[in-house]
Amino acid sequence: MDDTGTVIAFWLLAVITVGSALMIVAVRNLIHAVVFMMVSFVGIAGLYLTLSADFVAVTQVLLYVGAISVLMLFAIVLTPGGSRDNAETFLRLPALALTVLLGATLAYVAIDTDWSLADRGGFTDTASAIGDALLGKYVLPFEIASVLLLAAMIGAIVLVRPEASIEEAEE
Amino acid sequence: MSVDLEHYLVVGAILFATGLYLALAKRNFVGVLMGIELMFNAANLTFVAFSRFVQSDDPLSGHVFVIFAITVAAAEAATALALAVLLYRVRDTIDVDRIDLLRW
Amino acid sequence: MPDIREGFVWAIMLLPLGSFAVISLLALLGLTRPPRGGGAPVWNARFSGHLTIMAVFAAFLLALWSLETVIANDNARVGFGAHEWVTVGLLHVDIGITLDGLSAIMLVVVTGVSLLVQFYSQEYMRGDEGYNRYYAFMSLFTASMLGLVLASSVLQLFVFWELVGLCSYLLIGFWFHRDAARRAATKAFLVTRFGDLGFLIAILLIWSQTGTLSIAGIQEVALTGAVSSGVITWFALGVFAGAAGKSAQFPLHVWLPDAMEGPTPVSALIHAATMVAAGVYLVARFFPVFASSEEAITTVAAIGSITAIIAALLGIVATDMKRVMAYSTISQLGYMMMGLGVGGLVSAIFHLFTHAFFKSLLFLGAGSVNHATGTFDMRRMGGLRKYMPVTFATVLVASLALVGVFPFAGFWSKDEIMADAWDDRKWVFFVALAGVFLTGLYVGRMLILTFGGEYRGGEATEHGERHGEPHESPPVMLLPLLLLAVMAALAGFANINDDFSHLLEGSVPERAHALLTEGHFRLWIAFASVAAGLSGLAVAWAVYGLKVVQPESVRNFAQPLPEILENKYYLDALYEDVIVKRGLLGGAAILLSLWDRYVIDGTVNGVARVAGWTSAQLRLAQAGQAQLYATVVFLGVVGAIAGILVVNPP
Amino acid sequence: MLTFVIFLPLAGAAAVVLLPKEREPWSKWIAALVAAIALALVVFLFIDYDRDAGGFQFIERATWLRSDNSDFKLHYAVGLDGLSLPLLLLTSFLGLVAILISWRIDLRPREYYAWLLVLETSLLGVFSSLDFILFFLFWEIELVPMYFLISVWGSGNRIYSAWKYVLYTFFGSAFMLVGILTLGFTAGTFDIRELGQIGAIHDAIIPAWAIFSLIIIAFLIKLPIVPFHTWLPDAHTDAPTAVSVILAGVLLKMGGYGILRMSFSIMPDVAKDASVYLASIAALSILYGAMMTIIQKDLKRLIAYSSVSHMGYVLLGASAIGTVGLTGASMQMLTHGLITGMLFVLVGMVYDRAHTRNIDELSGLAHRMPFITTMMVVAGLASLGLPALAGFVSEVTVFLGTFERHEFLTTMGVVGIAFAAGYILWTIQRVFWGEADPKWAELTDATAWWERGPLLAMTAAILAIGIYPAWMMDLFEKGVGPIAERLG
Amino acid sequence: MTDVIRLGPELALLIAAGLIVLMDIALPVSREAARTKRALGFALALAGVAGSIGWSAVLIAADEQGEAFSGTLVVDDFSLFFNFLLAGITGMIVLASADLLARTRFHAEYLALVLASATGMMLMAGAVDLIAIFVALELQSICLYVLVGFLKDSRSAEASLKYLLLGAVSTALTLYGMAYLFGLSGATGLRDIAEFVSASGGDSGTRAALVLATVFLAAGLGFKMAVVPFQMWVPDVYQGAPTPVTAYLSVASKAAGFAVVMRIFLVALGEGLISSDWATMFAVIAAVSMTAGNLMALVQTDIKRMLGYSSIAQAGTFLIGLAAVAAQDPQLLLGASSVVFFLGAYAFTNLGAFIAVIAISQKIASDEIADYAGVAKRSPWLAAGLAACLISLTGIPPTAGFIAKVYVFNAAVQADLVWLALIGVLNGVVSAYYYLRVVLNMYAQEPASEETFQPSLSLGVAMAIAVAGMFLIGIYPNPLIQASESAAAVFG
Repeated sequence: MDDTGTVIAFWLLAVITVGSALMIVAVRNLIHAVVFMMVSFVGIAGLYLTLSADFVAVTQVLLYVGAISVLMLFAIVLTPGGSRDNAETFLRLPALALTVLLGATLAYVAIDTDWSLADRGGFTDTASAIGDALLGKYVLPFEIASVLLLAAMIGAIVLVRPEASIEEAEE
Repeated sequence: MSVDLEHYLVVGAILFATGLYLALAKRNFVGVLMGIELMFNAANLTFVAFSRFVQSDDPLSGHVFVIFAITVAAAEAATALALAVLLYRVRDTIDVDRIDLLRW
Repeated sequence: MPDIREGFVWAIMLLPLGSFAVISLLALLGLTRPPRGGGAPVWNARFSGHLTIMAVFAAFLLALWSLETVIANDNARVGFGAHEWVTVGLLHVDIGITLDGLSAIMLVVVTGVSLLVQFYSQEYMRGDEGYNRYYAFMSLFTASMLGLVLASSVLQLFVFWELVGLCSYLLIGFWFHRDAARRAATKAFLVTRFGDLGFLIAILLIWSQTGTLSIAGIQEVALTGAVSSGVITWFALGVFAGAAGKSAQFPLHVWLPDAMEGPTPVSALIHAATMVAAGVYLVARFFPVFASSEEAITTVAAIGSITAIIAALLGIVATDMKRVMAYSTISQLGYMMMGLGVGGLVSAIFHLFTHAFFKSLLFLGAGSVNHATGTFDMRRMGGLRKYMPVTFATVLVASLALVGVFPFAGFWSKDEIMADAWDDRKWVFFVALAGVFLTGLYVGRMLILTFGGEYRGGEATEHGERHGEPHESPPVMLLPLLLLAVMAALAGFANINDDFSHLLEGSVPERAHALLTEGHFRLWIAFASVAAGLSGLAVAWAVYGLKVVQPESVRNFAQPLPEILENKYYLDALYEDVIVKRGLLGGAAILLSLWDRYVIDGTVNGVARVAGWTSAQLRLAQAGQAQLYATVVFLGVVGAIAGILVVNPP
Repeated sequence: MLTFVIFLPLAGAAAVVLLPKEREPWSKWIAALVAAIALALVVFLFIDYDRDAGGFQFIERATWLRSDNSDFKLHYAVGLDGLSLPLLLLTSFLGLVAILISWRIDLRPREYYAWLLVLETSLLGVFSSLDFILFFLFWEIELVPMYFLISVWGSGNRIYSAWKYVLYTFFGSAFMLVGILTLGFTAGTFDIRELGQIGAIHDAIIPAWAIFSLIIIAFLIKLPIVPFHTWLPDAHTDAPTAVSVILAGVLLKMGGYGILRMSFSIMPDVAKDASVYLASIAALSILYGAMMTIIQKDLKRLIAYSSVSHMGYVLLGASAIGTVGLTGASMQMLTHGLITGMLFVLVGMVYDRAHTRNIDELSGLAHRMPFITTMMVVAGLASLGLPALAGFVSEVTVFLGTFERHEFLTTMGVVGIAFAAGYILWTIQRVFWGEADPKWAELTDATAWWERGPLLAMTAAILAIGIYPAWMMDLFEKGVGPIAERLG
Repeated sequence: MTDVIRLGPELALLIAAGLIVLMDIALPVSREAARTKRALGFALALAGVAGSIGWSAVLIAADEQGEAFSGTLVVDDFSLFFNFLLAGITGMIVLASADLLARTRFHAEYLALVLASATGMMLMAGAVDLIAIFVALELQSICLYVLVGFLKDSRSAEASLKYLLLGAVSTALTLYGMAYLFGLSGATGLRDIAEFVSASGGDSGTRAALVLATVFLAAGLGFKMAVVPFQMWVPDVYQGAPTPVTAYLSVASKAAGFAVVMRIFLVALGEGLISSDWATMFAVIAAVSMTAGNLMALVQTDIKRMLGYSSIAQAGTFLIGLAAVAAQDPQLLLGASSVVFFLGAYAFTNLGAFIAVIAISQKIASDEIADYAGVAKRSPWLAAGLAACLISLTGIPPTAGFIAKVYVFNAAVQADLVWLALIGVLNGVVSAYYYLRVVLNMYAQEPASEETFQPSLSLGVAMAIAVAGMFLIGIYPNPLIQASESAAAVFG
């Protein structure tokens, strides 16, 4: 992809994404961290666009930015006694070492590998193609995913609703 | 100057590593969850990048995968946050490092 | 008379065995004890005695028949076939009968002495609660001894060899409630078994080298030189170890004096006349083998000599009448070994023959004395000549025979040994002569202390009755004494015209005759030995009878010899205290048990403990922190990638 | 028929367990009846065995497990030959004895008898198996009843001892399993008769000696051979009497049987090379065991250590690599089973009455219990190898067979019997003889039929073998003959 | 239509789950209705299981095998085996949960979640496309997260947290690994990936990436299999979760994990250089898992925690079979079938053990091993059943555990892994200690109270089925052997 616009967009988005991801680590306030996370997710959505994955980008924004982040905020609000300082545990140094090691490994592997690249342009109209796939080839995962969402919903309810006393339950 | 597959992969790698750090080192359960979501996103980015660049009979299956991954992540987040609420109720904390009643 | 049939020869052994079987079966069925409701037991104990005596008597008659058969066959071996007992691969163990001069003489001696002793025991053991047991064991012993004599295969011989040891053990420990008796029994068995190890190894050696276990076959092999002389020597030494154990030869003689804890008739039969002579018989049986090896035969002579002297010396200091006789027995067995050691098969067996009579007579006499006084301690006897004249007379005859005074039996046989020694190895002759002197000394001392002087007391008998004045024993006991006295006086004439010699020579393979020493009667030797014996008696008379010098001053003069003798050369102390108690029980076994407990078991338990410890440490890794777990997961991931890429780089 | 015999005790066990609680007293009768029938059937097999034909007879075979993907096949295959038949007889005999002498057990009797019967099935199975895996199966099953019997009905430090027993055995069988699998993979079969035909193993995935070692470790532990012996004294000491009887009488023989049947007949080449090492540890075991025996204070422990010593003769005989030695070794298993079984029965009776097994506390028991003493003397003498009793026959056969190959080591073994005389006689001297101790004035002799019967039967067997061993020896020779032939 | 027919077993469970939820909503809330609802839900769940099993049988009878849903799902002997196994386990778990259900108001939700996760597991065994595998994996995971925390007390919630956290991390790992696999091969179908792997997999250009993907997948799925070092959650979660759920985790979830690992590794990564890499990796993991699991179990005092550690060790033992796969064809199948067989045998044994633990612990109100003292006197049949299961776990005949041990070590030996087999059998010795210690406690110790007790009917039935099955496999293993071999033949 030599298109200058894309190149600039990539670098910009990459910096935003990675930068805000790092900010999640750095900030001392949990709410701020969530905000940075949202920024990072948006950046990723942007990167998807540079990869001509428009449908995925939309989904990303809807679900991550729209749903998950909000859920997290809710969770933070609902647990007022939890630590708000976004602090690290005693595992900070080992985690750091491990992270650096693993990140380096991943990056090395990514760069070192001879990927069998296809000389192919960007996709056009991914939405309908994906829609076809979801209801065609991947209808089974699609159905499973719907069961999964249902199950998660039931599960969340079960977890959050308090267990009534026996008498109450048998009313 | 061009942007290649490797660029995206490296961004993904960095995101994955950052997420991992969050997951391993953050005290608050929500912080940990953020790390995990970041790791998912790193994987998703990698998928989409591969879809775009590598030889494939069905390059869009990468996108499909990501759709499912995002769905799954949402479901998982919902469950996890419900659990956070539950935990807060029974333990008065959601600091992961303090939840160590079961051990040894 | 017709030749004896094989079945009858077997019967010699099986009759007493049957007696044993009947008595023990009755005992196991509980018929020998009073029934539960009370009253007399079904089987009166006296019947056991009668049964045994009848069996042994029948065996005695058959033994005489066997002897007659051998003589009628020109003293040659009577051939009977062998019977298969066990066959495994190349191992053929046959059982059969050896009937020749040697075994026939032994048969007669064993059954004869046994008969008299059983007869005597009826009175001696009267009222003992182990009466049935006594006769059962005596029957078993007689049977085993006869089986030993008759065996045609060395393994068969070994079987009976061990069985007589067993009977000896059981009878020494007959009064098992006595501490001394139970100790003595165990000691006797263990010491003889120690010798038997050599015997067993010899058997293993000879079988592995020749593949035969038959006695005749082994003799044959030795004479033809089919195996190396080393094997022959080792075999002979192994056999001699067994013989030395049973025949109480130095250094394995320590058990016999203690064995006197058994009832006196037992001592008379087993520890004087028969079992202890089995060693001599064994060496005689393998005489061609011994004679083929200079080393072996020299060992026999040397051990015999040492034994004869040291035991005689011990006899001088012993205060227990039976012990004196026990030492005397050891000493005389030493003589027999000496005889064999100088090639005098005939003289040795002849001495065995005469010794059987006079020594069992001496023991039975001692039993009679004990019956009267309740003690064997000579310091508490004295003057018994007056109270028990018959006993005194018979014991006197036996003593003279023992010392070798002409014309009693011992004179003839001992003289032959000395003659053989003079012809073969002169140093043995001088040892023997010294021995005769010592024999005279202790015999004289014993006679004087027991029968001379005044009565000094006495105490309860072996089995508890208490006597007042000493009195002569009843006829049932005296009859055997008298019969034995006749034999002790006259048995020496059996070989006056070499009948005995021819009988025995017939039992040695033709080819081995050259190995026999034919000692000729020499008048000066006869005089010398009689003189030595008489001078021994005289010295004893002088010291203990006339008290020319006080025994105490002799004792003080000879120090430290008496002390050494009283402590039996410290051999018992060496064996029991040093080797067994300190070395084995206190040392090696303790060390081993410490090793067992702390090193071996410690390792086992240690492994368990280490596992437990590791477990306790490892579980600490499971610290409960979820993020720690995740960290470990990623460590694993990185480790796995690194591992694969290091082991198998792209 | 054979299958029926093997599983009959198991069925009996089921019957006993399913008895209702109020019928508990029946359990011992059922158990005894079942054991007696099993014994009768084995006697029938013993008589029915065609000695002239030799080889394996009464074979029953069925495919048990079949893998289509590989040549992994397991068979249920049982059969008897001259080696296993006498051991089967011993097992069923001691099985009955064990039940009779536990006539007075009152702690959970149903379970107790059931476990005894299960144990019997597993032992019968071990000796009859013609498939190596089946053999291993029965070998392992035996652990369970033993574990329960020792830990529940034992005395003293029973739990520790049960552990030790189980873990030791399990440790050994762990190695054996790998050995068996490797062997089976190499040979392509687990059938013992077919394994007996394979030649030298050359190109296995691990060297032949390694396979041999893996397999024989289990047997050496079971035998047991120094230094793998420490489970034995503990297990013996703390097990109930009947279990000690079975343990000493039969269980140890599994080791010896395994050595002969598996290690030697399947890998003769390795066995030949290893014979000198085996003989060395055998001699070591004999002397070590004997030395340890002498200083024991506990009667059961004493006999246990004497077993260590006596089982050394089995290995010694086996290492002779010849018909005579192997026959002697197998004979020794049988005679040791009878003799030591009897010794344990007697010690159990003494313990039941005196409530102590400490030699220092006991003395003069002969006054109170003449019958037990007599039997003790008989058994003791048999144990120390007195001729005309069973022990002598086997030991002397072992010696005769081994001497040629291992002169020095056999001599060491012979020295062991002198030790045996020492510890046996010394024990009898201390425990049974001596002054009547007023402390023991109330003891009673063995009078009940279930006490006297087994003892007399064992005595009769010991005498019968001792006086005319050929009736057993010929059979054993038939059994080990082919093995010796393979050993060349 | 074929697609739906082939999905029948899973659908049966899903329909049952749906009906249960609907029924719960539809029926009124009242005391009587609660009891009815509980009974009805119980019956529906069992009916669903029965339907699933029946449908699987029909599929076999009708020879209705092959791919479905455009090659994302396959019905073959392997997936059918797991259908039976997982449905059977689910049924047993439902039976075993009866007592738990009586104590909660969320019984319908509980059953629905169990059935949904069972569906996920079945799909894991049948899915042949990474996308389907991923979604199925997540379906069962999310259901299990909730089930683990179902008691909603402090311990249960903590267990759920740990399970979720580690599970989510593992999912991320899996996803990343799948992404790389996709990047390398350009496909998500296992067969297509296999084509790439056998054609060019492992050449120096792509090897690092392939190794990375393999390790990530192994790690992500290792979480499900519970092998070292991905096992850390196991003891905590086993201890904290409701016991029926623990049983479910230890049997079904593990079986599904192994099923999916076998699918991916044997089909997609089964050829080329990489297969020897992961075989070695699994061999090492197996050795470490067995050793660590057994060693740590030694000093445990809580029986559920002890069983947790023991299940780590067991998982290590299964892995031996996978490690043995690397060799040539026939051995490959033996290794695979040994895993399958072991899973089947282990299911009965472990279920039996857990059901007994449920029944006993509930009555004595403790999970402490020390409190099991004398249980044999108080409840002879339960004690006998538990003892039998523990003996089977130890690997002593005539139980399933013995045959499994022989079978799996045989596979190891045939694959030249004698060292691994040795480690395995020696670990068996270690495991004997902690398994039999429980038996010892029950039989050789005196009980604290003489009061006797009986299991409830459903527990008793479940227990009887498990123990009977365990002995049946131990005595006549052939049917299960045949089944697991034909299942493994799928990979031939």
